[in-house]
Amino acid sequence: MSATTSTTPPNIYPDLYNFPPFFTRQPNTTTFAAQLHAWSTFILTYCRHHRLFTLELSTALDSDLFHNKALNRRLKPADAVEVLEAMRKDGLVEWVDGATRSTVLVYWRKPAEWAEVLYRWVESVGQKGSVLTLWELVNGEMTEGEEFHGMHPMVLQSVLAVMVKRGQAQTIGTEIDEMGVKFF
Amino acid sequence: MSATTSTTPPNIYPDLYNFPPFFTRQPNTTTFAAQLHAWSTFILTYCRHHRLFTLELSTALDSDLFHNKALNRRLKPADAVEVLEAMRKDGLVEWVDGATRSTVLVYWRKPAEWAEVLYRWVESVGQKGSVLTLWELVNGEMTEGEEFHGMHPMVLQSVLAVMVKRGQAQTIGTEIDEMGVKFF
Amino acid sequence: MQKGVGLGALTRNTKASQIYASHGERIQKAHLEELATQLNVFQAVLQEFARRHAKDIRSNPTFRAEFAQMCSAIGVDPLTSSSSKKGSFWAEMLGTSMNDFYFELAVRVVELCRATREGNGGLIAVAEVRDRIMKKDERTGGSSNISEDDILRAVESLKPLGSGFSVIAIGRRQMIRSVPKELNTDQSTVLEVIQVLGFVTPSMLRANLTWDRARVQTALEDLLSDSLVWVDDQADENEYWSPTFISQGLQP
Amino acid sequence: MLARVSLTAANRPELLPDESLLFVQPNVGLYEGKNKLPNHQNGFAYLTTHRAAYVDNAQPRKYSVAVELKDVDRVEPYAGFLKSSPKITLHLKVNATGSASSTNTSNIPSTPSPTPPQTVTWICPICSFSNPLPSNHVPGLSEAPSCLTCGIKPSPSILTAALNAPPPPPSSSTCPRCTFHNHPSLSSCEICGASLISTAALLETSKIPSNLPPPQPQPPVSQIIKFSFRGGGHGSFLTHLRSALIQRKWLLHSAPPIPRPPPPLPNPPSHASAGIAGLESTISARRNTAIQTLGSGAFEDIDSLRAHGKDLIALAESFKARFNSTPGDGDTVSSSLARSASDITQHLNLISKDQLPSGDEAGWIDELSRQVADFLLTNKILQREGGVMTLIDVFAVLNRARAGIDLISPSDLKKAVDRFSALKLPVRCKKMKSGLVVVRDAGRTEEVVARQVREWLGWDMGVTVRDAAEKFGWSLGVAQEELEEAERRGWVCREVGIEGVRFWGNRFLWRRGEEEEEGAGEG
Repeated sequence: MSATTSTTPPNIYPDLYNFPPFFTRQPNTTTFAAQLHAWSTFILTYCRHHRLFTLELSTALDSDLFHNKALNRRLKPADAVEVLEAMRKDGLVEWVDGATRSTVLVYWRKPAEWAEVLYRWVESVGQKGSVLTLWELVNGEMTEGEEFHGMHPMVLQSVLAVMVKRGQAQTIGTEIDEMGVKFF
Repeated sequence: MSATTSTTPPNIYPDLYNFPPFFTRQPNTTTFAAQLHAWSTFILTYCRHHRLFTLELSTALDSDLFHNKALNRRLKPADAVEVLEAMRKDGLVEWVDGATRSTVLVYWRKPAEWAEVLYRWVESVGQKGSVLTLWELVNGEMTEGEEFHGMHPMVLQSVLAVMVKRGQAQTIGTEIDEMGVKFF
Repeated sequence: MQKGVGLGALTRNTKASQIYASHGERIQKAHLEELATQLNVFQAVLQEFARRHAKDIRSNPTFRAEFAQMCSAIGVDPLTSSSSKKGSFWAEMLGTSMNDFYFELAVRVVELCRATREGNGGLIAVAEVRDRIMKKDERTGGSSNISEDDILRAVESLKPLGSGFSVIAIGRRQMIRSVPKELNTDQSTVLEVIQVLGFVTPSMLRANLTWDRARVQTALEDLLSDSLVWVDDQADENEYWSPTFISQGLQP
Repeated sequence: MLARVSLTAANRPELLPDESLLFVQPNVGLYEGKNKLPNHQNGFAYLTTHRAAYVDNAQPRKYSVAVELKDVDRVEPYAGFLKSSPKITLHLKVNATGSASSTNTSNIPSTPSPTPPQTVTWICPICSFSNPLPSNHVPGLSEAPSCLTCGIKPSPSILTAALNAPPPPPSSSTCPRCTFHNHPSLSSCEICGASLISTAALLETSKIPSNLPPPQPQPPVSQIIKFSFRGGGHGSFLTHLRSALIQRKWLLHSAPPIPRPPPPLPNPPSHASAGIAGLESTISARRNTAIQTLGSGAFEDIDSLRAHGKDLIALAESFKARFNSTPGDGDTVSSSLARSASDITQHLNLISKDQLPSGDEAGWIDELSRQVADFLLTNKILQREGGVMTLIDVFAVLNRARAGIDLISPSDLKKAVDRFSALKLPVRCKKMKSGLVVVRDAGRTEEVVARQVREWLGWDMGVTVRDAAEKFGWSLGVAQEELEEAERRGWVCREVGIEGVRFWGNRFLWRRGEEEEEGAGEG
């Protein structure tokens, strides 16, 4: 997924975005299934475009993701939670805190895919065998401009878990902010 | 049918009342026949319990007779008319006005049975040979507490017609509100 | 598609008729022979033309419609079997360009209807089907030029496969119905009213159609239950929108 | 030399990885040498790039055999004469017969034992020519072979006498190449030095006490397989066969086949395209006649043709209208138009109902029917769709798989699926009560499916069409149909609300315990 935005900004808003009933939870099960699918795709595209690894529900509800100012229509909080809950079941999002359900990690790209991107980067910069702290990995200058720069630590965790399973890396330490990782 | 209410109020709602398809006109003929029968029994039981001689369709459609609020399911107006029409063919109900079909007389007790109840009352209070106005008969204090108290005038008419045929009574006058009846 | 216009139908009628009134016969016969030869000539012309202009037939929608009409007028039904076993030049020639074109289009229409069925309840405007297929072609580099008539002909060609796809008119718009369930009259009337603004409210219906409250509610509930409309409850009165307006984008 | 053929679910030859089907021809019979092969007289001939196979109509599983094209030495067509139908004779290579017979033992079901064919000779009473008795001749069962020189069939007694006459002792081993009778103990021929080992090896087996008659020396005559075409089509079969023999695709076969899933069904040739060459020749021939008839106005572009076309359509329409309106159309008049009409359709060779060339169309539809069955079964498409698909979806999937070349028309597909039961294929096409036409596994009747739905619903579960589609793997259209089928049987009832339609176990007709035992499902 080339992160570079092409000349004309790709229209990330689906046709449905300008269709007022899109913001009302449809009573009919079949229609609701189509609505759910449309919202799920839209949320992923929106986050990918804005490179958002997490969505904080309350702010999102006012952002143009869930609120179409032109039509003066917004998705109700309860309905937004229902959409995100459905996406969680499909493994597309993850509640940061299952209880509060206030913020969600958005896997607009699967951890497995991220693992490949990361591994390709490690090879390209020859960091094999060296140890890096998680912080450095996603916020250090050397990863400036990389796609995974600014990745949310929890997302990074699940990505590294995949790499560990594949034997491409080994995490060191337990405290989340001092953890390091050694790539092979 | 003993009209006396037993200690716990009898459950007049059939178990089908909580079965959502009960409120949908069934396309399968055999199933629909069973559905019709169930509705017919329920309407008679409901009216008998509430001692309703007439059913005004529009109000009934919002009452718990045709609208199960818990299930948020209601019988469609057209389907209710179809049920009542079927009951009319079985002589269980009568449209007050065949054209508008807005209100229906409910014979939760056959006119013939009412005739016997009335006749037994006339004998018990020794009113044989005396003349009573129809109004007196169903609204006067003396018939307070009797089953037929508050009977709808049209229902009373058909009951008296049965008694005249049996030679148990003779109606006097023609205007419905000043009509009188002489019992033998 | 043999609507009885073609020669197949001609042969069937002729068997049933009796001897022609004598004085007109000679002229009739002459005229007839002249027509027969003309038909032969014309058929050869069509054949030669079809061979040389296969690409144009495929790309030019207006001519394709006329070509199909010409074929059916002289008894050639472009959509009949393209089994073309004995290598007859015509069926083969047509087989490769026209027939395949309509069958391929029919396949894409079937797939599109199936994909959008959940969102529109199996009722989609022919114009929308055309736009979506054309947009998809542009995206994949193709530059197909498809007319609404082609889409109708493609749906028509599905007839032998049993009920399922039919074309119905809602107001002036041709719609494709990909679900066997018919619409009742109230549903169609309401859908027609919706076409004006894209949505409708109960009060609008009561005003325009002078229906009572119960009838309006039943009609709208029927439409909802068949997933033919979406409801918007954030306006002051519930608005019922038709999905056909999704793809057209509502900004002025 | 005739190897058994493994068949797909729809009784069509299973193709090797890089083998592709070239031509299929119905009602064909097989001859081995001069004599008809019993049980191989009515079937389909399948010509592929590697083999010429015969699949019997009556019992495909038992009587389907094939000749490897690499064994074919030369091909000899015979155009047929009076009663005898046209044939194509395949002369198999001599050494091939040896190797062929040793590699895939010729296990024509009728031959009693797999030993190499030993020739018993019978002497024809009329011309006293000693004819070789075919190895698979079973006295009494197969008809008597006719004499090679005078063509008269001997009486069965002569044949039986020849069979049980004591075969001559192995006086000498004739050399397979120069037929010189060498001394039995020699290992190679004195004259041409050809190895006699194959016969020598046979000699050893003779030591094993077995009731087999002592083996005869290997005759040098080459094996002959004849395809007899009783339904025509031998012309195109021949051209395909010749081109296959030239291209020799089987040589690539020797390369180790890369293990990959069986290739999607090879795009079956439409019978018409007798090779690109064939197409070119018909087009050019056609072109000349067209130009001559056109004479002057050869139309160059669209508009002129359209102009001409318009008034001609009007002409045809008006004439037809007038034609119908005038009651007294003369027989002679109408018949001549009918004739010209039929000429045109004849010329255009379009299938119109009354002129259906019976043989070929049926053959094509049967073949298409088998292809569709194979397509749905081998690629597990039907299985993935829960065993039931709407015919419209079959049309879409089938033609999508053919990627736009030589698509199957809806009317052809309908004819093909209607042939499923007649061809005893494991799929069925059924028009449901609602009018929806579905294709489904043969075993899966409505009764079976409706019962499954009822058991799944049980007593107090309401399901939507989507739930059913997910549960049984059906498409939405099929799920709706199956639920409505169960409803028609009175086992299921429906709840309609703005949420949509939900189906429930039918409590109107069944009490809670009742539906377990098999109450009669009326409705």
